[in-house]
Amino acid sequence: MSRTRRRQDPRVPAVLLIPAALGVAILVLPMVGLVLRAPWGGLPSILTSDEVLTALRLSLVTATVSTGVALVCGVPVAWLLARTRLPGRSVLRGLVTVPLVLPPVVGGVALLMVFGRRGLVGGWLHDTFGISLPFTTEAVVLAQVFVAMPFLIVAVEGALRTADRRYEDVAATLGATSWTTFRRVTLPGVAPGVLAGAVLCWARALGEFGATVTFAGSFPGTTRTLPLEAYVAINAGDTEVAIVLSLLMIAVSVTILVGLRDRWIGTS
Amino acid sequence: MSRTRRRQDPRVPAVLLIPAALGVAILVLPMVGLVLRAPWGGLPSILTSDEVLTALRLSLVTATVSTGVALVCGVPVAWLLARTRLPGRSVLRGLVTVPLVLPPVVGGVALLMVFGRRGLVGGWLHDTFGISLPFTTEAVVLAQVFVAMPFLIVAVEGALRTADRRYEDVAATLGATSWTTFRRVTLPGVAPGVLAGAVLCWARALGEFGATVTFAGSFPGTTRTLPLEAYVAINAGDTEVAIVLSLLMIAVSVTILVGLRDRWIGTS
Amino acid sequence: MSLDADLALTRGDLALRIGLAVGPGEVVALLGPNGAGKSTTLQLLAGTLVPDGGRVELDGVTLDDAAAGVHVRPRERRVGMVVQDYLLFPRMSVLENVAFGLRSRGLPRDRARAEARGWLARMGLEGYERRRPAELSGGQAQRVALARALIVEPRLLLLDEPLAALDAGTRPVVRAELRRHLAGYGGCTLVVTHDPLEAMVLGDRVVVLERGRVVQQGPPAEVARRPRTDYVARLVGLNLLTGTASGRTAELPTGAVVALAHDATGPVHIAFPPVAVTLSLRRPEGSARNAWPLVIADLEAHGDLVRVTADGAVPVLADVTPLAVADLGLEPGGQVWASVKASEISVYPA
Amino acid sequence: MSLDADLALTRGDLALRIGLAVGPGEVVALLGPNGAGKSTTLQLLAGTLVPDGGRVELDGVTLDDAAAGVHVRPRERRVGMVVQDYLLFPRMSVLENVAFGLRSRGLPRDRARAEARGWLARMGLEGYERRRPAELSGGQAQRVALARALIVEPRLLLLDEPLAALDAGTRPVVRAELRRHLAGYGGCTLVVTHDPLEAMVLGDRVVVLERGRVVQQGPPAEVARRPRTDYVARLVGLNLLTGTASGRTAELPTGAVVALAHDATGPVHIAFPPVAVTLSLRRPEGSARNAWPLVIADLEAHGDLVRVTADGAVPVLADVTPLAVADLGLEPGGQVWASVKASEISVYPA
Amino acid sequence: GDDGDDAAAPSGVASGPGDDAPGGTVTVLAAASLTESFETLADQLGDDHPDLEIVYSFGPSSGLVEQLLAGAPADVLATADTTTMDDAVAGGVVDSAPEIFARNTLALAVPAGNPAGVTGLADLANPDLRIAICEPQVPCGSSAQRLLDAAGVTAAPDTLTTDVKEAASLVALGEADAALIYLTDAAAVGDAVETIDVPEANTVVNEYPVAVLADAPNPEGAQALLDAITGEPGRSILDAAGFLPAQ
Ligand SMILES: Nc1ncnc2c1ncn2[C@@H]1O[C@H](COP(=O)(O)OP(=O)(O)OP(=O)(O)O)[C@@H](O)[C@H]1O
Ligand SMILES: Nc1ncnc2c1ncn2[C@@H]1O[C@H](COP(=O)(O)OP(=O)(O)OP(=O)(O)O)[C@@H](O)[C@H]1O
Ligand SMILES: [Mg+2]
Ligand SMILES: [Mg+2]
Repeated sequence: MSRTRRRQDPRVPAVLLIPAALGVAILVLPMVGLVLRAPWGGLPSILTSDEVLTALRLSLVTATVSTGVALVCGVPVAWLLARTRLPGRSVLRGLVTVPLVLPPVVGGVALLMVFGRRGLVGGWLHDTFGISLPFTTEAVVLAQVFVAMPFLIVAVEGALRTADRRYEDVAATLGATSWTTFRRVTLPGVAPGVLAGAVLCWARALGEFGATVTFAGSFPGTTRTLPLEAYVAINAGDTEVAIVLSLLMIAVSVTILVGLRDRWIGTS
Repeated sequence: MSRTRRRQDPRVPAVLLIPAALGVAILVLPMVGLVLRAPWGGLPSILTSDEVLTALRLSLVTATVSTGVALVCGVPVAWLLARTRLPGRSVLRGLVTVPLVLPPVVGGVALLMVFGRRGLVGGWLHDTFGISLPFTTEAVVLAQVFVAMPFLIVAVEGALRTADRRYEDVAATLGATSWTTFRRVTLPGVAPGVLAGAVLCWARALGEFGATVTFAGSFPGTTRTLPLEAYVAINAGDTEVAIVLSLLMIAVSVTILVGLRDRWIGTS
Repeated sequence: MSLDADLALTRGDLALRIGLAVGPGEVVALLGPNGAGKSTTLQLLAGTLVPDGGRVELDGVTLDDAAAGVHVRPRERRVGMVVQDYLLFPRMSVLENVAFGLRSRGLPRDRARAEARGWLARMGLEGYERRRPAELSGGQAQRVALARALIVEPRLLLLDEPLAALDAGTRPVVRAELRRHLAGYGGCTLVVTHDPLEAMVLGDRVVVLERGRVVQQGPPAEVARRPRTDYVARLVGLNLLTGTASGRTAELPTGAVVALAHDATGPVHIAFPPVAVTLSLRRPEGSARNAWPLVIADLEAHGDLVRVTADGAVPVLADVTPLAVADLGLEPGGQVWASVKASEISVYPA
Repeated sequence: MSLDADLALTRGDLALRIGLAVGPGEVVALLGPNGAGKSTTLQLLAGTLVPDGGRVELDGVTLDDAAAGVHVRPRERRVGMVVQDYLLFPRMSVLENVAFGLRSRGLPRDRARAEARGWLARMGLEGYERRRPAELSGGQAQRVALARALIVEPRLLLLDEPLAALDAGTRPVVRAELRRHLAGYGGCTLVVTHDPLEAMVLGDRVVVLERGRVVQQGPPAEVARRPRTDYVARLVGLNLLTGTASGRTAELPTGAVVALAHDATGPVHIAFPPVAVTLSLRRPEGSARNAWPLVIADLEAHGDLVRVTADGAVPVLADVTPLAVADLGLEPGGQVWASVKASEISVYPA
Repeated sequence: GDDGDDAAAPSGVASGPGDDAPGGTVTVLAAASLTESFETLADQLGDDHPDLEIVYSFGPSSGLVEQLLAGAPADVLATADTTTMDDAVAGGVVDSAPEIFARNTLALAVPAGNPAGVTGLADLANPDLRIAICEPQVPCGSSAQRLLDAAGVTAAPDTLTTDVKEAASLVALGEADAALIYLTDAAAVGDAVETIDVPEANTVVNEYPVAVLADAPNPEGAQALLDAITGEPGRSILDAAGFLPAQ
């Protein structure tokens, strides 16, 4: 296949470059600080310890599962918000962003009050099926979904609003059900937005700490993800270990995100 | 002005409704839990106390300023990522999402190491201009920008990738500088994405806790925002107060977001 | 299958009020100036716009009834549509675009694709199956859009300038293909076009819209012979005047008088072709009983002739040879006499 | 100002290789079948595509030089462009769209708007200033796009089917406006069109592209009279055959022989209009020295005549009256003899 | 002093024009678990020293030390354990000897009504009960470990909380059947939890040190506050909150 060459614009407007440089500095400099502070000598032993590897595996698995759940549940919510006229839609839109403002620990308490053993839903689950969510890996996923799904929803809703709705009309005149239209026309049209949302969601889930620690607890192998491991280190006064763990999370997420996006979006 | 009526689609595909309902339940039920648990009797006195009002004002001001800073710095970064071919662009994109995965407390430590009085940049600022950032309201803003700007960047980049670039080509042939093109063609075209990003960013800044408490401390009036106030309440054994404060944050953010979006996006 | 529509919609400064009936198998060509409401009409019939008033019935089934609040959704209408800007699904291949409608109606993938392949071939697009819409030229995209709409054999086919972007070589081929398809097709068809030839070739009947109203309709030949508005007259290349006749003369609103070949009374339309107009520098003395002094507004070459636009009490278009232009020294602003034989003029009630 | 371009680009299965020179003030009409590369050529000249090879010089300034790696960015080219799908800025009003170019060149807002208002008026769009592009009909949008491109008085004006969506009434008006504008304009203009009349009216010269190459160019009348490809022949409504002449006859590749009125030798094009073709059921015995047995492929009414497409050793198009169709009982699949007088045939070297 | 401090520090400057009574602002970085007691203390101190304004910044002990190491302008540091205070000393931000002003002991907390019928430390070994214990690496966790060791119990925890407050919340919400938390936390949570007497509890104590900082902008005020913390009224306020007196 031949590629169409697009014009390459070497001169970038300075008015954009200056704030962009500032923005990048704000985001990247602190990381430089972490790197400088990291105890490079002790690195290998910390990174290869059993606890860290277990936590890493758990983090990757739960963040990925959470992103999957968020995609399945969140994209339809975004679609509802962008495309239908449910009464109270704008209030719903506001509610959906609530987990963003909720201090994570409060979020965890709120989850306990609903899904805990004595909670609204959890109590019923426990009495009827004997299922108890807190302190399980499922609880980690639930906490991550709670905290991270809003990112996905907001990003996808933004993309849906930017997309041209006339394509959906055309699909409808061709006899497509609203489900087919959604699946084959709407969704591919907002793929970059969904991808962006999924990235946000995954990263946020990977870094999730407050709600997890409160709702799911912190037990090695089942609920102790990397951020919890880092928090333990901080509380134990081991800032250096916390920094190493954070750098590990950063490395993992940057690697995966760079790899993924290059494959999905196309490099060059 | 007359409005063009669009078809109203009353039947929504069930395949979407079920996961959407699940998604909404996950996000909204915990809030219901909080509402049920809140000490409604003591509410007025808590909400009108000086500390709470001070913290509320501080929270609103800092979150808004942070969102402004993030817009000014973040939109150009998103543009760089989506529209140019900087070498190392995909690594930069990865780095930009780092604050998402970084446990906020570690983020605070990292900020201290760079902008603290003995930090890389902070030391220079202090020695040259006598400026010291940590523990000031500016530090709160910096911490919020660090934590919240990535949301804006990722959302805006997604929108830029969805947008049709041919409009920019047309603007260029009409003699527009890349700055004019950006300002008058690109930006209005991705307005919904920018708005979505700003909403995420503002909400995240409003709820920011970990990096703030570490980098800016928790001084009433200057750095103790609502989430910090909630933390203080939890530590004082006042979970109820913390819940009230969280509900206050929720109410504020839902009100503002619903109001804003209705004005910006247009209702119905 | 037949369509019976009575539509009312106010959109910006367009107040659309039209009644439209299309019989089974009938092809109606919808003509009209820009902004007349043609695309709006199609959108209303497709169901992507909701009328303010009136009703739409297809095949006895009510699709819209504003008073009763009935509005059948686009996908349940089985309506095929080609829109002015194609709207090919950007992330599907050409083949998938064409097969989309059949797949949506539940056909297995392979059969849908095979049929789509056939349609692409008929549109002269073999070998383009795997392209993305962004990789097509304008005319290619339009043909894909046409194939996508035709393949689903809808009950109502709505074509908005379906051939506008086709080249001179492809247009007759695709037009013939379209005509063949429409001839063996029992549904109702509405074709919007700006090309009078296309309207004549494809349409069993012509409906002319202006400012949201039907101003003329009938068989193509009838409409072409007896235009009732300036727009139609220009479309078919006739001069059109409106006046009040009594006996063998008609008076125009400007006071000018036109001699007629036959008796007529009351308000009339007066039509004559530009080639019937003779230009001269002095008042002509021949048998032409109509002669009016005019000022030349514009000259434009077309084909072997030059079209002269002249203004005065009786504004006319005249087609003359380049030789005549040179001989008479015609140029914008020049004075000239235009004469038309009464026998060249057709007169019919307004 | 003059344009001198030598372009090479491979894009999908299109291999574009064309040389193009446009003099100061000259208007070149670019014709060609769908997918010939017309829009691609304009995009290359506008700078939104980068050529693989060759160079572009405007007014002595090198805009592209593939060998030297030179590529001037679109905004520094001062090129005006109307694209096939308009691309009006969706969030600006019509007035802002038109004024955009002047504002970008630094004109104060009020002056830019005043001038934009004037252009909209000339395009027949007074009162539409505050509309959004989504609130325009197809033809209205196209006129806005045209005004947006013309207002900046670019050094090079690139118009891609600028009048395709206009109605029959507006098209001559806008075309005349465009012609007037181009006449008083020193820059170079390229107009892509599928309408032969438009090419004749607007173009000082016609360039025909096919499959990425220039296949014919020259003054409009010359191209119309002596088509060199099937596409051009169909465009101007002529039958075109290619053969080898020796003396008063020419032999076609199919073996058929055509009688000529004048001597000729070597490879020749043979052209004659469809109206010059007479159809009969038996071999004609009159003075027509060319008579070929054919099979009717298609009949299509246009205007007052019916166009008959007939296949055989010498495939021809014939225009006959509906009366003749009825008399001869013509229908697809029927056998028929076609005859053409040698004097109606023009022959020129291939 | 230093301009930077003025611009940056909410502590302001010492205002004392030669008075005996200390004045100005005293900035205190204190462990979060001291929130309630220290705020009460500030209120009471205001009566005796009207010129003295006390500003607290509460946070996790380790974070406070980080802040100091990064140059936070403060006068007093009070942490919840000696380890973090040692870090501050090692980092040079504290050059005086820290004083222990309070001690804390663990309590076996159960939800109000004790639904699981917990009777003593031995029940923590019951895998059927939902048990929350602090992570061994953090101060309350190492205390808990020592306590369990002393009692000869091998606990079967369901979660190892990183912060005592989490464990307290879990018990208060009834999600945990029993948890080892500090007495002060149990007291703070209030009616939602009950404590079960554990005889061995007094063998394991956790110490709270306080110190005036080396670069304190207001050393007199700092010393006044330190005196108040270590003496009266600090003693009675801390008592009320469940702290044990320093030895
Ligand atoms: N969304 C809208 N809001 C307001 N006015 C609109 C809107 N869409 C179209 N119009 C106006 O309605 C009128 C009819 O538009 P329509 O697209 O139906 O015209 P049309 O007959 O298809 O013209 P064309 O031949 O140019 O395609 C136009 O004047 C147009 O400006
Ligand atoms: N991005 C692309 N990738 C691959 N092939 C392309 C791409 N864009 C256009 N083409 C192909 O290049 C050829 C020329 O396209 P172009 O748009 O220049 O044609 P055109 O002469 O303008 O035709 P039309 O009259 O239909 O507008 C077509 O065959 C088209 O399919
Ligand atoms: Mg239209
Ligand atoms: Mg084209």
